[in-house]
Amino acid sequence: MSLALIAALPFLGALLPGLMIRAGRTACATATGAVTALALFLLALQAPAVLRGEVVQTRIDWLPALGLNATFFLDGLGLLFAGLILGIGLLIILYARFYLSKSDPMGQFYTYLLLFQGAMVGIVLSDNILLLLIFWELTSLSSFLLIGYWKHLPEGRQGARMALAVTGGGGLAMIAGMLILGNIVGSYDLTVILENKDLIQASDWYLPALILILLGAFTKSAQFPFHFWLPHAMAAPTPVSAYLHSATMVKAGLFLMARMWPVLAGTPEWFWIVSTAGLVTMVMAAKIAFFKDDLKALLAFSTVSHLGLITMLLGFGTKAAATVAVFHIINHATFKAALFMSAGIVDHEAHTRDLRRLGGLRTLMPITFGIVVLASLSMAGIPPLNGFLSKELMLEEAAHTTWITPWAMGLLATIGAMFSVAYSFRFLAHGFLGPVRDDYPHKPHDPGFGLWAAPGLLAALVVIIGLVPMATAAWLVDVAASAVTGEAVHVHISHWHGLYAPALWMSLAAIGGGLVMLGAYPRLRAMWDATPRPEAKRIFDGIVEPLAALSRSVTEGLHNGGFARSLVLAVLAIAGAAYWAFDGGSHLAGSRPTLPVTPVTAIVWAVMVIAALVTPFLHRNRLVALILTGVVGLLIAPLFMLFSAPDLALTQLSVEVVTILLMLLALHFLPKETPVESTVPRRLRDAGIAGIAGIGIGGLAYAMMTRGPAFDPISHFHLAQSKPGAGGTNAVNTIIVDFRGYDTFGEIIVLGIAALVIFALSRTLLHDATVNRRLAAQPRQAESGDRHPMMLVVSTRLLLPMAMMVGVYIYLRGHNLPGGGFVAGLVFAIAYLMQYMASGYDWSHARQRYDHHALIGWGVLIASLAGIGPWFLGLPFLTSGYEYVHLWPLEEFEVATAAIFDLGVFLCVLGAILLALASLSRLALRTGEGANTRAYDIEEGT
Amino acid sequence: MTTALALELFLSAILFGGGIFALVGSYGLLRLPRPMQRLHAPTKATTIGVGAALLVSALDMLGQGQISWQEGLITLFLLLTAPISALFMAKTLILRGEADPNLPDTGTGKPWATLGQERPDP
Amino acid sequence: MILSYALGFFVGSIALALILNLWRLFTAPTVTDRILTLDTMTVNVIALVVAYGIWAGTGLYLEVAVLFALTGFVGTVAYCKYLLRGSIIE
Amino acid sequence: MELLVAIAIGTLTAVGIYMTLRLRTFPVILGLTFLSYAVNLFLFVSGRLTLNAAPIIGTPEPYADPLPQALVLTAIVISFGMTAVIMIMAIGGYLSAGHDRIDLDAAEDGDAK
Amino acid sequence: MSHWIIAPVALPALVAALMVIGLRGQLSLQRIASLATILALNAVAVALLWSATLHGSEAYFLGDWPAPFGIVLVLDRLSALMVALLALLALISTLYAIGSSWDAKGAHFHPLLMFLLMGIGGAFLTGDAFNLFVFFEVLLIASYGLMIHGGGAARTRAGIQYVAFNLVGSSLFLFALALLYGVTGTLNMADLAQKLPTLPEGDTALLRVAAVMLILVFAIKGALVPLQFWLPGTYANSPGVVAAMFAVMTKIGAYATLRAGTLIFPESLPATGPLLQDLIQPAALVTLLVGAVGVLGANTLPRLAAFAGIASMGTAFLAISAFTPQTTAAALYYILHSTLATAALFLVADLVTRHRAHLRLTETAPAIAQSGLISALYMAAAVAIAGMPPLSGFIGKLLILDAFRDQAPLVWSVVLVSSFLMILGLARAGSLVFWKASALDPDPDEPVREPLAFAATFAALTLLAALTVLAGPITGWLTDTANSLADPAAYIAANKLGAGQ
Amino acid sequence: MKRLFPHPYLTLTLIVLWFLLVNQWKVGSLVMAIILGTVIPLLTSAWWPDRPRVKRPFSLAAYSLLVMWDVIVANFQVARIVLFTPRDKIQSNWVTVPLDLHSPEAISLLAGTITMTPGTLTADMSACGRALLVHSLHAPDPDAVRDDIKARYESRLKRIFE
Ligand code: NA
Ligand code: NA
Repeated sequence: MSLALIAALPFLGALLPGLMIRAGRTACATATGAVTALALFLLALQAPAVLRGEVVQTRIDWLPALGLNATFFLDGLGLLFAGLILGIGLLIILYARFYLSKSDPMGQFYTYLLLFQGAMVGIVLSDNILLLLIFWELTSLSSFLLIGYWKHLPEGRQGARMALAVTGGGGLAMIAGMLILGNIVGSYDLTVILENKDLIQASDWYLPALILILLGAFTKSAQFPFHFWLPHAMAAPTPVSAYLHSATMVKAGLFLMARMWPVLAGTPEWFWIVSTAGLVTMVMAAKIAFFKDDLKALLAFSTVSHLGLITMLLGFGTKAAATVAVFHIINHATFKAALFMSAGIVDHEAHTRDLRRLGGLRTLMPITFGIVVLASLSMAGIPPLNGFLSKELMLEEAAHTTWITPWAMGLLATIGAMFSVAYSFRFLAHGFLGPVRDDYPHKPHDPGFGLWAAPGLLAALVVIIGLVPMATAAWLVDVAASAVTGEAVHVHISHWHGLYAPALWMSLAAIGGGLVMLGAYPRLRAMWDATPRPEAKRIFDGIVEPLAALSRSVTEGLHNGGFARSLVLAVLAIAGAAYWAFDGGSHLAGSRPTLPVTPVTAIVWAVMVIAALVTPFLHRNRLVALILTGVVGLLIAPLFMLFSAPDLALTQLSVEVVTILLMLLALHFLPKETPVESTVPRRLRDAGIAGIAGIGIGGLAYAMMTRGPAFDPISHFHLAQSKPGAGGTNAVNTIIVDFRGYDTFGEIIVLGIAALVIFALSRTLLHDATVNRRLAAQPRQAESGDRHPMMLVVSTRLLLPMAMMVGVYIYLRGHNLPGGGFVAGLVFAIAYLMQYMASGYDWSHARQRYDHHALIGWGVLIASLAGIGPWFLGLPFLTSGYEYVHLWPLEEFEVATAAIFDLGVFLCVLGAILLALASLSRLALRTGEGANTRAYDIEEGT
Repeated sequence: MTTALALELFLSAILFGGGIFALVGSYGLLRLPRPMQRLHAPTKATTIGVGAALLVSALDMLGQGQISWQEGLITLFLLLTAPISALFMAKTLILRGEADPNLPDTGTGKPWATLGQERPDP
Repeated sequence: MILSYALGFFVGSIALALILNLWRLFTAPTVTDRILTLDTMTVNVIALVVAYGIWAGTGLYLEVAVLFALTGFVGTVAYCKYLLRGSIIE
Repeated sequence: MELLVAIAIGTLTAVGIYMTLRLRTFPVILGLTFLSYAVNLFLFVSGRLTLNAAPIIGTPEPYADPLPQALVLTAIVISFGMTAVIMIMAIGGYLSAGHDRIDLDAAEDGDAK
Repeated sequence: MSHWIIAPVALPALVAALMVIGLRGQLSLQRIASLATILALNAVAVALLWSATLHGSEAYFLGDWPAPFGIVLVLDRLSALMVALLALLALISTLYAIGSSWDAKGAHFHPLLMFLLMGIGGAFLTGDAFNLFVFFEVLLIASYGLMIHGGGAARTRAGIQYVAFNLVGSSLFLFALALLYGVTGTLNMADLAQKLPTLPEGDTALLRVAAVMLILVFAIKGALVPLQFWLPGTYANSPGVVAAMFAVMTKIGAYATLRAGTLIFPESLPATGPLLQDLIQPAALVTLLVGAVGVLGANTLPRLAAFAGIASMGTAFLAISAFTPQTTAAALYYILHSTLATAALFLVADLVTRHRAHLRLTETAPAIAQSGLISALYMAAAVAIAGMPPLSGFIGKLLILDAFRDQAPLVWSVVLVSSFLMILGLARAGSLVFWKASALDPDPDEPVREPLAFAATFAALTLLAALTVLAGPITGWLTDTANSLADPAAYIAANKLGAGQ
Repeated sequence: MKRLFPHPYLTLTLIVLWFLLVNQWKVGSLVMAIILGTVIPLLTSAWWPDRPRVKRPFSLAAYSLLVMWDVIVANFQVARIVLFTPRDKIQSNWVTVPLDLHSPEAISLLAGTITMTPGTLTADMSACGRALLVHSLHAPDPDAVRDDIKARYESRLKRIFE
């Protein structure tokens, strides 16, 4: 449990800074520090057990199905890293309290820092690689926030994005690698994986897994060729650089390589990839560091170089080299963090970090100078400081490693060390030695204790470890290295390995060479400046910006808002997929006898097909197109009728006429002509696409019609039960109001919604200034002076009641004969529309006693209540019943509750159509035009 | 000659005539040269064609002892509406200048309604 | 028997009429003519529907004829109103 | 007869698709209307073709399959509602943008607040 | 319990009707009614989940007609889950709509929302193929109204395309259903499942065409490439809160595909075999890439969110396409996650949109008000949608990757490369909108306006966190659900087919 | 009574119509017809504000028969013109028919009659409503057409309505 708590504490604590900042900056820092200290304390409680060689474990089931569990374990390696993270974290918190200015949002900073800290602790304590991945990505995210903390700096924003892109991307690769590993072993538990070296290394998937995992590690640890992001991350505040980019996050990659070392290392692939990457990184980054003027950039490349060194050591795959790697991790953390903080102090005090503008700080900032001397000499590998110890051991290992040739590794390592000496000395010499200047941007002096305490402590460690390594560090190296190698390690660290140790001479060569290089700096710098070299940021931008631009052009090119193209692709996809599916099945031509062609049908058919075919040729005159569409629609009705579907004919007809009215209303607002815009090839293409669709659908229709259904259709039940079960002889109607009344319920709601949408949009349009301007500016055609011809008005007075009568008749007989609430509603609606057309909207509407909205609402309500009613009898929604009633003196008649539902249908349809067309006609009332107050315009009776 | 045969012959004659009229109506649409003239043909001839069919439909049931009355309704409806359709088409022709242009005077001092000004609302 | 021949003749006439209508629909010199043609077609189709009802010996299709009449009328008036006033419901 | 109907359905589909591929809202809407005619017929013929067999119980058998007829009824109504909605949207689009092109330009994207 | 199955349909319909009759123009009463209904829906959803977990599949025979002759609703674990997701999202969206006053920008927002809920709920619950079409239409037409809510040239014009494309989709749906009925003579999904194994050999080609057409309809809803073109314009131009609600609408495509692929056209069906998988999987992979590329290349924040939505649909369809219990469980988890995540992203995008001069990501705009709060929400939503830890997207991604270990090289690389592109795109956009903007124009400390809108957004993200923390029990439940989908016997049995013979 | 039956003739017409529709002579149908005949005019009376006076309802029936006969005759005449009159020999003419009628119902009826009968068609009305514009398909003498209309139809309608 306590391991989980250690990992969780920083996350829980991340809530504190935001709250505590109200109590002041010190309180905020104290709270943050307390959280870290508590975690460190808890870790320390576990340390004795680990030092005894035990492995402390905590397991909380989280997602057992996937094998992702909150499983933690603490061994030597974990202890080392967790200690570093929390320990240095504590120092950074202290340092940051004094480093951040008053204008910086400190609460945010500490929150991000604690999130990061938690993620790092999580990585090093995870006993589950999926859990580890989670923490891994969390470090990328939290570091993104930390690097971009100073969001006003463009470098900060870009650096943050670059870091996220590289480390996040590597993390994604690592996900794949880890999953492969888990699949090979059959478990995502690290402890299980670590026991399966042979299984893993024998697997075909070993190399892919290795490469993917190393991608994660290399990106995080800024190994060549992914080293370029780290210097750009230096735009972050110095505490961030010191913490993330020297002590912790960049070491996560190393940690991972160390962690996986027992199962991944020891193969030629591992050796070649890891040690080569490390070696190249070490040498190249050291060289670059030498020429950097920005203190933090110099330190950043130096960090890259040292990480390369450690990577290289891990790559050797030997127990001894791994042990040295562990030792150097400790040492590097101490001197590099101290140096970063010192650089921050210089920046803080002198307001510059540029080596060209510094120099002579030795006397102005003696304390800082002292710290820098110790740390930079350690970095240079000068005895007896701790950096010397591990570098010596490294050179020894390098000298005994064959890489291409027996001596190449040793030589390159020495060259790397030489550069390392050179930049360390340059840091010291160009920054602190030399004459005192009078042109610092700000007069520097030593900072207060709060700011130098942390680097001071680290510098002390540099010395102490350097002097008495066996007493101070060896135990930690032992447990950690044992954990890495899986074998008991008892390291022996000494300052003197004898005259025959190659490392001695390599070391001397490095120091000598470094001094010479520092002396020759101006000339070397001139050569360096003269050499063209790729700039990381430009390369990164050169990849990412074109990628983004490409994405943009692909995306916008693909989704360019063109409707026709999207439709063409859809049609082709559908046709292609359908053909492919058809081709993959077997098809027997149908054997159902076909109907003879009857003359009436043939005529209707021919007229309809011809009218349809002509439409594309005549469609530019929109009224003509509409008339032709109307012809086709009207002729479908008799087709339905001829093929035994009178109900459909009724519905089709009444819907068609309302549609025509609607389209005419719409055409009033729209242009009357469609301009010629498409080219002939395009029209041919469209015709081709249309042809494909037509042939496909026609073919399917033919194939379907010429065969019988494979199984007894369910409609046999409907036919059989229409009369006895649903009490109606019109099977279509009983399906609509009873068997499948629920469909109808949905359908009337669709219609109701349509009307509401039309109402809402037309109201929005009427409130829109642009729309009103355009409406007022609509060109007016020559218009008849007779708005409401008297004859129409008079005939409507008769037609309206007549049509209503017909509507009621159709409604009542629907259950038994063609008709029903739907058609009745349409007939009523058409009758009302006739009235509206005859006498105009205002005159007619003023005399309307009920509201269209209410009609829709009542329709839905009545239909719903017809559905809900049966609940009270314990029956399901929409259950209907019917009864034959005999009331003297009337003949026996049938009362069906389905009629109530049908009434709802009727009302909803009526309301919907009236509301829709009324909304459209409201829009047509031009601004400034008075309402008509008479039924007709003729001056009657004069 | 039985009553049934007489009825059948009668109905056949009506249908025959109705067919002719319907055809004449549609033919007139093509043959007559001026738009206003064309308006005459279908409004009358075609209507009579339908009327014939409706009459036959109504009487056809007579042989089975009952008369269907719904046809009467349709006929009534057609008679009620055909003049209004014709009026509207004529008005359209007049407004668009497609009718013969030399309209006579109304004799009332006011223009024809279609060509007049909108009557302002009070 | 005779009636069915008569019916055949009737249907044939309507068919011919409809084809003439179609021809007119495409070649009409004015849009008003197209409306007139449409109106004529509607009436012709009503005749066809009624004839089919006679042939089928059922009154089931009369409502279709009623609705056709209503539809044709409202459609014609609406098209004309559109040409006369622009807005069909003012 | 089946062949004729199949041809009609195919023709309506093709005309519908062709019109839907035009560049202005009005022809597109007409195209969608044609498409819905085709769909309704297609759905209707899934009950196969029958002559003089309206599914009214009590009239002489056989009866046409009533289910597809009921389904087509639903489909007709729904497509009417949809047509009405897209029509008002076409009007709204024209009145607020000043043109009735159906394609969107990248530039105008997202100006709506 | 049984009548409660209809409640997700009947309740909103009834309330919408009452609103239209009695509460027109009374926004505050409408808000109260909406919230009360949605809270009730949440309660019903919990009850349905509970019932489905305890009792398994249950059918509701509408009109008391036996299946397959009447229409049935079928409550099973999957439909209960989807209804619950819908109810939750509705709550969040409604709170946001009220908090941001989106609902005051035009008429009938609340009735349309109610109808939308009715439509989606009905689509999830129905056991009848044609009824699925009807409820698709209900939800679509309500969505049309909501999409153009508030008006404006771009929105309305985008709406036209949305409607037009979906009308083509509806046509396709009907073609497919007609073919299905024409070949089999039935519409009940369980009945289809029962009958299809004995389909005569000579009919299989037509059935396969019907199956493919049906799946492509769902693919349109789910924005699967190459049927995704409608989505960016639609979502980017929708009111943010509506776009958030749309997050569940795309999932209907996924749901229906899953239902069809497990119940009606399982791989064991000789006629179709691996047809669905072969069709969907390549498309899903391309969809994922197209979405991810779009996230990187989007030129406005709402468009970015739209492409993120496309990518999430690609992932969901990918997971669905294998139709194994393990992948299905992963798909379900991912659907839960991505619905909430996409919704959250749209809400954040809307928070930005409504506080900003312009939306282009190609140039900087002045800082937005309350940017600190909004940027934190954006960060969380971006983390969620990109599938980064600690939010549930990462777990969803892991589940899917793990489930696809057999097809690792292709599937994994597409998923991971897409994640990478999305991370790049989201970081880029966030940096531009929040960091760069406030660098130009640092935002003053100001009190939180529209607290309800923020709370709603925060709630979505909190749910994602809950989804993460409770991943174990949830995936356990989902695995049981996936297993029950893989063996639809209980679903079919609930329909009591043949009881009416 | 007037409030319950705003248009008694309409009520009667509707009752007859209902029987035309239902095609059966049952008590139930009559009850229904009476209900609808009462309710529908009430629903629609707002759009028919003034009640037309019909002085001689039986003359109206006689008038209807006359018109029907004329319609049939008209069709033969039109058919002859369409089929057999050479296109350039068709002498179409406009005719102005000044009105003596005042009731809108009566005027409309006259206009309808003109359209349905021999070779004439009501094309418009004067803005004041005092004259009809009639188009005659083949009328060498327009004045005769006008006089015929006035004598044969308008005078009868005048007697019926005014
Ligand atoms: Na019916
Ligand atoms: Na029932």
